Amino acid sequence: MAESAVSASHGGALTESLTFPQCLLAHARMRPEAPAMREKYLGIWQTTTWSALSTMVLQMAAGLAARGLKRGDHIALIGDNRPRLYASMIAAQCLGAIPVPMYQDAVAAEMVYVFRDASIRIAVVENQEQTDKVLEIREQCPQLTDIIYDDDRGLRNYQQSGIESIDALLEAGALYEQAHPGKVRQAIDEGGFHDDCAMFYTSGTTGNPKGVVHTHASLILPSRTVSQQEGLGPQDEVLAYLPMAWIGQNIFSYAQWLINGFTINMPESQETVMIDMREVGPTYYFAPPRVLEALLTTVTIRMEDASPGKRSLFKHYMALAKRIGGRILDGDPTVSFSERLQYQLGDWLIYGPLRNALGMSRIKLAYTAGEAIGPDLFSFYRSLGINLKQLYGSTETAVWVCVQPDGHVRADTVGKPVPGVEVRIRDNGEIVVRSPGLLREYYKNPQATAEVRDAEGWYHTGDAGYFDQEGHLRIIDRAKDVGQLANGAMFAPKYIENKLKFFPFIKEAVAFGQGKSEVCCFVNIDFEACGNWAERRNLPYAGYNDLAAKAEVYDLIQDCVNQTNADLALDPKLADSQISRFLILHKELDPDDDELTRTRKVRRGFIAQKYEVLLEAMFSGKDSQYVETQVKFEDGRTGAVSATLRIANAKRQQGLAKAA
Amino acid sequence: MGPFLETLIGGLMTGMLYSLVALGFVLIFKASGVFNFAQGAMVLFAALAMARFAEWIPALLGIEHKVLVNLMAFILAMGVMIMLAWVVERFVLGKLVNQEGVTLLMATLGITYFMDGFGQTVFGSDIYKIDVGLPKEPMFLLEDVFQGGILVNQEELSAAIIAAALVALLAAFFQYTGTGRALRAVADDHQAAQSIGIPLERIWVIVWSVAGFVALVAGIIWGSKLGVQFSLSQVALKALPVVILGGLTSVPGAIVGGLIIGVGEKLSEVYIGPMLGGGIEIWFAYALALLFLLVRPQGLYGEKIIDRV
Amino acid sequence: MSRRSIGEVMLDVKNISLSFGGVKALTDISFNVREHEIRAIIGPNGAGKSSMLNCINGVYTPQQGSITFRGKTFDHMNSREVAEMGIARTFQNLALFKGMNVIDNIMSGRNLKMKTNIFQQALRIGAAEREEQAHREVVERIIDFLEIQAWRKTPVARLPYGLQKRVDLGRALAMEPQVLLLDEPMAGMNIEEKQDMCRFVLDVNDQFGTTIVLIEHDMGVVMDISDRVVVLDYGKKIGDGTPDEVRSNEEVISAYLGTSH
Amino acid sequence: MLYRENGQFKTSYQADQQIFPIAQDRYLILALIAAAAIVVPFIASEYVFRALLIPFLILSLAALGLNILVGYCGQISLGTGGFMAVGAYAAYNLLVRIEGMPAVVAILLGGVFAMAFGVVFGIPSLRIKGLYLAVATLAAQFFCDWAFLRIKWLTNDSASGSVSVPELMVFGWNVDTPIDKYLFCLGFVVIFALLAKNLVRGHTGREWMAIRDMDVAAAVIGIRPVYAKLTAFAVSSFIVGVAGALWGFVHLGSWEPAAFNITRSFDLLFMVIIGGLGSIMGSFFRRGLYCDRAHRA
Repeated sequence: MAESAVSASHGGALTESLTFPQCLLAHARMRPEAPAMREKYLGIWQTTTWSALSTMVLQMAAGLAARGLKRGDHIALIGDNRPRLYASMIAAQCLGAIPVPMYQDAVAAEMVYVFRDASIRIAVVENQEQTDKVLEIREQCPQLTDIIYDDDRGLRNYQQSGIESIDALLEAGALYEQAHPGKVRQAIDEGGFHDDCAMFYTSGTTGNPKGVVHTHASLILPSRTVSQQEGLGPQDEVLAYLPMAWIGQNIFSYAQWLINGFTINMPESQETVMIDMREVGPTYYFAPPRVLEALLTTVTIRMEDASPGKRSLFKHYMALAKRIGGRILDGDPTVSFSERLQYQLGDWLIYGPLRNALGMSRIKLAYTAGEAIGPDLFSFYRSLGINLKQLYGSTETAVWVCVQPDGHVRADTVGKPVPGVEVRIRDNGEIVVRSPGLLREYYKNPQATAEVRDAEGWYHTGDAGYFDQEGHLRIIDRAKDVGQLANGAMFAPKYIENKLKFFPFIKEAVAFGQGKSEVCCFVNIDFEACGNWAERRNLPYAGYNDLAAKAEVYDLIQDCVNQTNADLALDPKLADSQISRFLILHKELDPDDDELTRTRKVRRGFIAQKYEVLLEAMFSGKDSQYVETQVKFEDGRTGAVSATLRIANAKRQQGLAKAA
Repeated sequence: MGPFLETLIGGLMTGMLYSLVALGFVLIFKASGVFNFAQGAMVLFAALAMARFAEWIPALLGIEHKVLVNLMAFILAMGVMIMLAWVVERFVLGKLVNQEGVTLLMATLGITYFMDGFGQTVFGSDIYKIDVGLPKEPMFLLEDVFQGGILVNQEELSAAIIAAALVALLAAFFQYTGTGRALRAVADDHQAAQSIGIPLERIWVIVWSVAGFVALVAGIIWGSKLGVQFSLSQVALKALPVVILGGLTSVPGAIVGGLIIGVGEKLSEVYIGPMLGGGIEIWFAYALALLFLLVRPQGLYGEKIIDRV
Repeated sequence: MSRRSIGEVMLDVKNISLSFGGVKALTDISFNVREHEIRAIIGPNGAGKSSMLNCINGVYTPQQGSITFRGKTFDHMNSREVAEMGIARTFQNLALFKGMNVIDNIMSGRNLKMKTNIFQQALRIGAAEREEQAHREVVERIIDFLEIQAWRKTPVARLPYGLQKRVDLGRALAMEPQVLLLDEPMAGMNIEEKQDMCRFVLDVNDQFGTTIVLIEHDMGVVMDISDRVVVLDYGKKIGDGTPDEVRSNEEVISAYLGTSH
Repeated sequence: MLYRENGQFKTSYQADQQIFPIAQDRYLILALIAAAAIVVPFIASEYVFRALLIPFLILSLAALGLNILVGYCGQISLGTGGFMAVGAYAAYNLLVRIEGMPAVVAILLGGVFAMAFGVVFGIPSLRIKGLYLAVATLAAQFFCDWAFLRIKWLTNDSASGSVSVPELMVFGWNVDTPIDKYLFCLGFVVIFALLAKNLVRGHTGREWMAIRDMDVAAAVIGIRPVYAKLTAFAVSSFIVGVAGALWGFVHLGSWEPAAFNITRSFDLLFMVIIGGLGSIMGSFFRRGLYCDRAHRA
């Protein structure tokens, strides 16, 4: 009985130590006709079964072999989530080659480094756009022999050598298979659980990106543990919509996919993600806070346009949900029956339709991570009855370090260590991790590897944090960023920035104060939110920098800053690092200008030198400053924007520590 | 020969009345793009008002002088029609500016139902008489040309003359007065007219009042002929083919169309009717108009339609 | 990127004159279109460009002149025949079917190719259903090609102008035309939209070898993408040739300096 | 309210193109029909059937027919009453003149006659547009009023065109009680609604809408206005004719031309336009019975 129960919960999920290709074959054997992936193409969800997938993969692997791909070679994957790109990833692993997924929005110049560093042999790309980029850098990358594209639109007339479509590759594969029957299978069997299986480049906040090498084991083991803990299984549906180059995407819709044998669904295009999400209704979902933010914004905007009746109904029930929704989800017994009744009613009237509109009706488990998430934002989703949880991890740890256990979910912690993962806090407050999921090494960079992993195999996350009384881990900031003010008081810029970013009107914030007597910060307003705010007050504005310069907006932001200071004042450690002055930047911080990483983390150092004039002005107490900056446009051209920025003062609270 | 001329003249005379009603349509359509189905109801309504006032005034004020009574009744009735025009503009058309033709048409249908109901509740639904002293006894023309001469109904004749006069008046009003010019401006392009400061609302009230006036006169004439009763509202339906025949937007079209239909109807009734068991004039007018439209889809004087793409 | 090879003359317009009640719209216009080429008709607004297209696909009937398509000569065209011969077109001021969504608009372009009778459709079993599905797939390929997947079920009236233009193009493409007449495909668009539209036009011409006749009133975009250009002004032809020839043509220059745009 | 599209993804065009792609809608409409067929007969009183439900059903059938013409093909018609009359009288004649003519067949053939009549009076629509057409269609109305009053042959020589039908036998089922009549009409409405819906979502329907929305563009993509408009008139007046026959046979039993006079035409046009403008009644029709364009969006 117990056994049958288990197999019912996650029957078909694999527990043996298999490599990814072996997992694929296992699923194809056990459940050949079950759907492995769906792609919305030509208006309907085209399904690929496990058996079909494995056939494709084997043939593709043969094709790659025919193109001379050998064990240990590196192969680049560039493009959106597409079935045949996923297939090519497994195919490469069949041969023991190492796939290196890359961000499709990276410009050619950024790619060169990775191509050279990883000495890429073959690039499998999505479409013409990517092909053109790779062609651009080809002569700089001597090892690159083949470019293989999925969608042939506009590529038919490309004469250059070494370019072919995946279809051509598959044909080549068929021939190769005839010539060397069983070669691929053999390669798969030879593949070892602890062999390297993938490489992810971390967009390091400073210096060149580093290639993080993971083995089948390191990607599979922790993912499997969590899958079992969370009861994931073949019945689950996942929407694969985040960049393949990001480790999270690889864990949630590749590693766990091949472990549990659930179905991954690929959206039609970037614009249709919302629509497709609504159709698919995933049961297991990951979204970084910024995506959840965007969703919430669309909802609130839509509600503002709704009829007064609707709006008040919405307000009423959202208030109710805020009060008890989260507690009901946590199984809190103290919620009264009548409250539950009201909540049920609300579920019919508001929450249900809302979940449907968000495409979250069927969600059993949802994670968010990457950056700290705003408490309001977080509780909004939980109050709707969506089991959204936080987790903590990084590329180097194959994500899984801490996960919030069901029933113990807090907005300001990242939960408890995953079984099999050891977490310690060093005296300087840095978090160190020992886990089967740790990276094997930084590619061709032993020194960097040594820096992050000490003799006993502890990985130094570089994050500062502490365990609270319930044993939940709290993250403060990057350890190295946790600095000191002139008076020696603790200064955690990221922590402050996040607090600021929790306000809907603030998109980005950068705090400075290391070694200074006070804290100052740059602010990027959220154009959409502030824009709406302005329109509701019918306050005319020409564009971003015009809006950003408005006195009203400054006041608006000032309130936010003052509130943040109030919060900080409550925490004796941080009371001193309240913000004394701030300014609103005239341009949005942008990855294309290297001010943000591709994952939209602020590059504080870079920004500090780029806007040196502004910093000096702020700390020297000026109340305005002229600045001129270079910007890069979408089409690659560069231009200059200039403005005279106002610098405003913020209200500092009397810290409790001092009061006491 | 005699009977033919008789029918012809008869036809021309009824035709004149059609023209009158048709003019009501054209005015409103030109000015507000509304195809006013309520025109017939307006005729009935006006006639009812006229008839009843003519009864009430003596009863209430004890005035007996017939001309005076009719005059007062006429003025009162006209007042009612103006009120009506204002109400229509205020509560119906004002709300439906720039709607599709069909919607507006439906709106006027609504107005029709309203006026039929309202009119009959206020003024009663029996058959009433209107006597404005139109000469009743027949007269004979050209007795020396054919023996027996041509019998002409004096009532119809005078009616026709009044109608003709009125038509001429309106045509002139439309062509030469400032309001008329404003009307045409509005007809050509609402926005433009508005932008040069022509007050749409006022224009519409005026137009509907004029239409009301036309309806009143028509109502009196038909009423004193057939008696004021529900069937009066059917008059409008007879004027419809006139309008499309003449072209929805053309004043001369309405006039000529009216005459054509009037004559065609009478002649057909006399010469074709018997073969088909009579009573054909209710649809013959339409058939006539339809055939004509097949040749000239935009009607006699309507503007030619060119598809721009 | 290698462009397809230009072939024989397929469409030949001879001495077309058209007037509306005395107003001359076109006077003795002649030009020809070669297979697979991109042929532009440019001219200031009101130069009679749209009227020219309207003559070609039978919306207007010219008073004089003849049009020869693939060896068949007509003194006036019949819209239906034109469509059957494989000449499709888009419209300057969007002529989409406002009451329908994107799919249905493009589907309507498949009309000529749909054969089931009214009774089969009423029952919607067998043939009718299969037909609908088959054509739906074609339509979806077009939607994919024009990158409007996100709006496939939106009523076209709710789409922004730029997208409506794409749907209009889609409807024309659905006819699998040999010649595609584009009436100011880039009018009223911002730069990105124009670039997109150019890309689509080139891709159509490139992938399906469709011959393209397009009208524009501003020279800029057109000159880059078209093989040969006809210039009209006040219903008269004032220039014809490659973009460079036309650019250096005195009359054209004066005509353009004369008009502001 | 309990609307949940999440997880209802379509893996085939057939599934995507069905009338109600969302399961909840499907169940709802089926439930409605079931309720109408099973529950209503038990709760409604005889009076309700006679005075409300039966006329309601028949008129909505007529409205459905008219909507094809007005709503989908954009041709205004004020002759609906006339078309109904043709349907009714044709069916009547077939029934009384032809020995052993089954009622249902008579009713349907009545529709066929109305169709022919409709096509003839639709011909002007090829030249005439909009309001001109609206008025032109009145010709049909008045012609009918006159014909059934004056041409004795059409009414089997009955005085002033008033006729009555013997009780209604449908393949052995004697449709005489109000419930029978109600179910009989319901059957017609449901079936015709389905067929009509299929038509308007097929390419004929698209032709009609194309003509309605932008006739020049329609012509340019090879749609023949003649064909589109006349098919619209044909289908529309067929349904209207059937409705007319039902009105006479089932609702009235015995009637005279006045039963189909111009007011009927106006009322029906009202129903359709109001429906178009989205009143409760109208929207119910549009959602439940007509093809709801908004729904496809």
